[in-house]
Amino acid sequence: MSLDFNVPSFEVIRNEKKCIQCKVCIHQCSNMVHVYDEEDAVVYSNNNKCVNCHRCVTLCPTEALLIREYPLEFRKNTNWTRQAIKEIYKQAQSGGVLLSSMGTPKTFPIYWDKLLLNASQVTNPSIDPLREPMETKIFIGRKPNKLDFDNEGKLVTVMPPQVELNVPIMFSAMSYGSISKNAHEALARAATELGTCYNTGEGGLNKAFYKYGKNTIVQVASGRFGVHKEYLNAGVAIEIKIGQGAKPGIGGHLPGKKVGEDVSATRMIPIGSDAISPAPHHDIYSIEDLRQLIFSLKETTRYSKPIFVKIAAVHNAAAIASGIARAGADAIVIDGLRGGTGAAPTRIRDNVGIPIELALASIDQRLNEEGIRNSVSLIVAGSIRNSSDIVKAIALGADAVYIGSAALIALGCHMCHSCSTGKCNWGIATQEPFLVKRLNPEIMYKRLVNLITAWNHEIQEMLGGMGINAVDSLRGNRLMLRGIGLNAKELQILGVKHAGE
Amino acid sequence: MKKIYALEERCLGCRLCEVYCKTAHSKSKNIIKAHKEEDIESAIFIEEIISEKQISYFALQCRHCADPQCVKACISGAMYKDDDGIVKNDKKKCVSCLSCILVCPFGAIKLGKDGKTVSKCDLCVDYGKSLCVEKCPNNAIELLEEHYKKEI
Amino acid sequence: MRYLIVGNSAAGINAASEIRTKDSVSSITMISKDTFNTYGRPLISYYLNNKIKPEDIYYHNKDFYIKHDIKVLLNSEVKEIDIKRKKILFCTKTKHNNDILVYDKLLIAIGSNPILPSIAGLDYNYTNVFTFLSYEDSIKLKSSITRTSKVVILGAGLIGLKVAEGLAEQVKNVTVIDLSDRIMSSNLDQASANIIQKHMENHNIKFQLKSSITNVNNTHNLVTEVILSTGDIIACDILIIAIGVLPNLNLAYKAGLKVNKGIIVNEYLQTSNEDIYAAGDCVESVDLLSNKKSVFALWTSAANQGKIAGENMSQGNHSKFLSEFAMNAISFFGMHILSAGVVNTNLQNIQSVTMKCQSNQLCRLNILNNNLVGFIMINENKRAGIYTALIRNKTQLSSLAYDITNHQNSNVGFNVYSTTERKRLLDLANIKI
Amino acid sequence: MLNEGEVRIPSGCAISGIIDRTGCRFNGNDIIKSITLMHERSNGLGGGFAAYGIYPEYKNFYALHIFYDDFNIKTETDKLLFQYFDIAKDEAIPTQRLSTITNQPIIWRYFVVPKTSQLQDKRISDNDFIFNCVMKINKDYNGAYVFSSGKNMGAFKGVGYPEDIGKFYMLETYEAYMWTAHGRFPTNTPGWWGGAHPFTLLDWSVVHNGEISSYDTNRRFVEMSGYICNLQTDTEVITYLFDLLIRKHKLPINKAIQILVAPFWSEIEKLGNTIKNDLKCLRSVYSSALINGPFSIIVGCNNGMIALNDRIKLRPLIAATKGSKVYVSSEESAIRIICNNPEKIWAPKGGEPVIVLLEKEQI
Repeated sequence: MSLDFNVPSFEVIRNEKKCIQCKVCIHQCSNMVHVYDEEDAVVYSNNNKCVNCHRCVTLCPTEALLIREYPLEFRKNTNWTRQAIKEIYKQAQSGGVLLSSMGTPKTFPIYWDKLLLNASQVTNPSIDPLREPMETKIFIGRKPNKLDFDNEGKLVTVMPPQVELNVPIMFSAMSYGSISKNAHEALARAATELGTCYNTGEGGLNKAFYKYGKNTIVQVASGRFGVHKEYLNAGVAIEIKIGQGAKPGIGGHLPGKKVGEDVSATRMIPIGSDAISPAPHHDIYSIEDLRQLIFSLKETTRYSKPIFVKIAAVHNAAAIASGIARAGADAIVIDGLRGGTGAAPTRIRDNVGIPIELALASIDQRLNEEGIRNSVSLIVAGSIRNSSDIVKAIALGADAVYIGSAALIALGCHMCHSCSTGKCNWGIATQEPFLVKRLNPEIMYKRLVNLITAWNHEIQEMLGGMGINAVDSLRGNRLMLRGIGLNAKELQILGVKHAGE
Repeated sequence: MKKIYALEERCLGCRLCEVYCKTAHSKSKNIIKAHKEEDIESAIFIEEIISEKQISYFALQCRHCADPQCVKACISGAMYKDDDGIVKNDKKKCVSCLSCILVCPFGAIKLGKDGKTVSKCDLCVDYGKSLCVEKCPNNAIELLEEHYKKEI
Repeated sequence: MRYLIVGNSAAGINAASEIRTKDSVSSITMISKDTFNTYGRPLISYYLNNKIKPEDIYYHNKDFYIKHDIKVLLNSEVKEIDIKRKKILFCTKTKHNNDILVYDKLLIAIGSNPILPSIAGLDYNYTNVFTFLSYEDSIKLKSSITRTSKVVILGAGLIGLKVAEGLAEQVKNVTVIDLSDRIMSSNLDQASANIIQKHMENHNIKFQLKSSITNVNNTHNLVTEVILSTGDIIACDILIIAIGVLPNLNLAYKAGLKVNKGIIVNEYLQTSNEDIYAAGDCVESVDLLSNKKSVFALWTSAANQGKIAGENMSQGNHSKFLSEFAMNAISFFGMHILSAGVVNTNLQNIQSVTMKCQSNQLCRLNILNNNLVGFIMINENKRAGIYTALIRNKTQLSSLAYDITNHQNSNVGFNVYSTTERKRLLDLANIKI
Repeated sequence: MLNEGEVRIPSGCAISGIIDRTGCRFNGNDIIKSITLMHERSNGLGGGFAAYGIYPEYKNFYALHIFYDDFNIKTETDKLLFQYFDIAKDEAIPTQRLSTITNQPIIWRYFVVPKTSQLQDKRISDNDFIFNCVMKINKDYNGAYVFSSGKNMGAFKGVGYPEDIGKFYMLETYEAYMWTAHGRFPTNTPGWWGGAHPFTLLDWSVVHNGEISSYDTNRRFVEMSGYICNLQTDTEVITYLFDLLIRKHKLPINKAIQILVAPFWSEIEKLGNTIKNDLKCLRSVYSSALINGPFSIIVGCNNGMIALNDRIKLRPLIAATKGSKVYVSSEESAIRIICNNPEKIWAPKGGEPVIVLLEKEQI
């Protein structure tokens, strides 16, 4: 092996005055960064192995550890940045496609941060959610254009299946395999307690989790891993995954080393084999093919479950969404450019797709113009970071949001972007039993419940401020939004006025 | 009576319990001083279970037995079960004969670093709270009613 | 109900405590010829060399007796038990006349007496001849020694050596004489005995092994020299006899209770009379390892028996005393020795595994047919309790998760058991046996 | 400054309504008296009335009331009207000159029915035809504004205090079985005649006090069904909601009310299974029709009157009955001044409608 040109990304700084040599950092680091030197009786650190996941820093009982960016300076050059240079070193060494995890770190505009919310003053009272009801219940599913009652006032319209959610927030698809069983359990239990749903992702559903069926959305993706009749009927809805915001146009790849006994049984693939999801569904080459899949899934479940179709936000998203609605989907999921992933080619993640805000606004507008917005639910995903992002998404026209990264962060993810290594020190993106153990579902599901409960409180506060007491009245209520620092075209696409207008 | 239970399926083997046990039983009650300036034996300790597939761990400390062997073995009356059922060692009376160590079926009593008394879990009654329980990052050590029947 | 407990050492006090936890109303009386409230008997040597203060020798403080309403008659020797009328006859030192006490349940826990061999020229009334079994003995001895005392101890067992340790730094010289070829022959094997002997010799103690005192020379009713079987003559102004103890059987025998090596009791520690129980060093019990009847002079065992007898006396026969085996924790000049079970490696079929053997450290396990049957540890205490439990439970070593004889497995502890066994044992800790 | 239709203008208001459920008609004096009492609730920038049963002689004709900015646009609009409709009569709506009323537009009324040929061509109902025409004129004919288009009813409104508007239109000369009135307190408008209340469509009329916070959600919802919210006012969108739910979707009034001011989920959960299921369906299908924010409204139509508060009653609404008459108003005093000793007077709860239907249909 020749010389590796790459210098470490991070530097571990140990305060020797504080270090009590308890070796907790050594025991906790799956990357073997910390080593105890018996002879000198000191703990030292291998910077080049550190991914800056903060596990050691968080567990160090004396706050003796600090990690910072490796302070080596590169000559300033706006074009040839440190990142650009390091990537070339890496590829020149490996000859491979660059892989990344989690959402893109690039500086694309975040429209959530360029939208401001309204509040009532004088002419309209704000509503105090602590004193008055403040409703966040929603229903995901196809809605008939109208309801018909007979002369006796009996409802004659047959309602299509709906998923009832107490909060307009669901946990997005993350497969068992890409994340650990404990992470799944935490998501499933939290969804159950919150009265919302989590999503199996395309890794099938472990037998142990069938009991959470009422709060489960099962996914059917291009690899068809773990898909069988019982699975399709196990949840409350089925999601057909066409694409993912972090890697539109790309399939998935779960490395064989993550396919242990249990993952193998769940996915219905041999132990140790790579699970490769093709880029397209090979039975969907057109919108009418999608319609066939939607209806074959409806047949399988006797029309008792809504079918979601998930696509990445791409240039032509509005027209595609319209097609999906007309193909019979009950809900459309749009995953934006900044969405997360366990692993994606870096160039794809950082360059393909469009921001979710713009996609959402244009899709909602398009469906409205076509008069079919009410017939399908819109769920958005990809970079929802907090409750105000959610409020803005709903005001732009979403029925609900999916959160992925935010949920993982609640479970301990420190966004080190190293999911693909399988050595997640927080027990999330790993199948190593000693690491998985670190994510105690008993503790972690409560953290998820806390997070969503807190967000829901905040949503209620914001709704109350706007003088609204049901989230129903926020959906598509773009008057509640104003843009800040946006150009005319952006305002037009978003369908909002500029602040001050 | 509430006892400390170590839940093997949750234990990460990080040994923070040992660190905090020493702190709680130090004179200074300061984590850094306790380790750098005082020499204390931890009353809780991590044991490893090594199998072909993996290493797992569990924490162990005095079980505060209903019928404590150590109390009966104690020649000086230093070891006693208090009214709350906690087995305690009166360091003033202890002559470190090690009779208790000889009979404890869990190996949960250790000779103190000073060699003059033995060290064992006292549920941190003097400290006010069981610090190992409080600080365990994975809730692998819990203070539970003694008839707790969860799988270890 | 009237409970009467004869004897106030480990067995007696534990019985009294146990009865009180089960029965809060009945009267409990402890009667003892001792001058002191219950004290840690093994501590008498610690008293000798000032390692503990006199007030710390007591097992419980005075409040204990008040709090638990336990009446104690000290300096009172029980002369006779009338099992028909359920009463005892006793004599108090100060009063010199006999008193009577009636009982409903009686416990005999009067321990053992020192063995006093007959030696030519030796009268046990000589004031410089001592035994070492009680606090009184220790006080007497302590007040008799001077910087120039030349001490001879007959018997290199636990008691003899503890006295030797207690005196070594306070007197001119100490010589220990024993017939055996090694010290503490019933507790140690040769290797370990050598380590301890060397260690004690470094602390100014001389040993004369494989020898005995054939006769003593005396002047003015004081021993002045002892003459050994080897012909050696050793100057002596303090002679301590510590060759062992014998159960105190007289009282029981006279009352018509069945006795053998010790008082015979059933598994509930009940004697041949249903209202009389016996516990402690005066009782004959079964050796777990040899299955033979024997008498154990062990603090732990006595305490345990006292507790069980107390429970059975107050609750009816519930609790069984299981068989016992020898074990000991002792230290000399800071060197700790832990031993249990079979220590004699010369026995047939015993596989002796030496885990560690250095000049001041030893760990040796004795294994018989897939069972651990004994161990000796010097200056090492890791896992001692685990080993003891393995002996007690007769655990099949092959059922363990680790090979305890493998030197590599230095991390072995409670993890030696399988997960299910650990769970069982942990649950067991919550249950009174 | 921008007018209604160019910007959304929040406003506060007074409302009042009287109905005689036997269909007995009475003149406009009482309603003027009632709304006058609540002078302080308006600021002179808008007032108006709706009257039902006023054109018995033309009761089979749609009465179009139109504001024109000038005669040019009137001429242009007339062309459309004469092309599409058979017109029984057209005339200026009689008014009297008042110093307090200025800048009045040309105010004209037409009694029309769609030409049969037009209906056959378009294959739609009379109502839909009228609806389309009103939408077209209001959207495409700049300077013309249809402010009333129902049968045997009419809206009378303008910029000024309601009592002046009442005098201006000489409402004492009209006889109606139902009157509603509105005094307006907009926060920033120069005042535009078309922007005054009531807002009407076909025989729907709505007077409203409030500022609904669900406006954009409601607007997008009705716009999906072809309504065009020219005015961007709450009244407009509320009118369309009523029209959509009751006329187009043919929902019973009580179901429509359960959509517009839906019961809270916590209340729904307590109900029996059938009703619970119905309400769940209504709320989920029509979630965008939920009206949120503070309001009290009086909706008129040829069948009668609906008075309604928002779900948590953030605006005042009082109702009273005496004999065959039912009164609703923002203030109790505004009822008592025209109705001595009402038999019953009460404040309807939030979301609890007061529905008064005529005993026999008037058309």
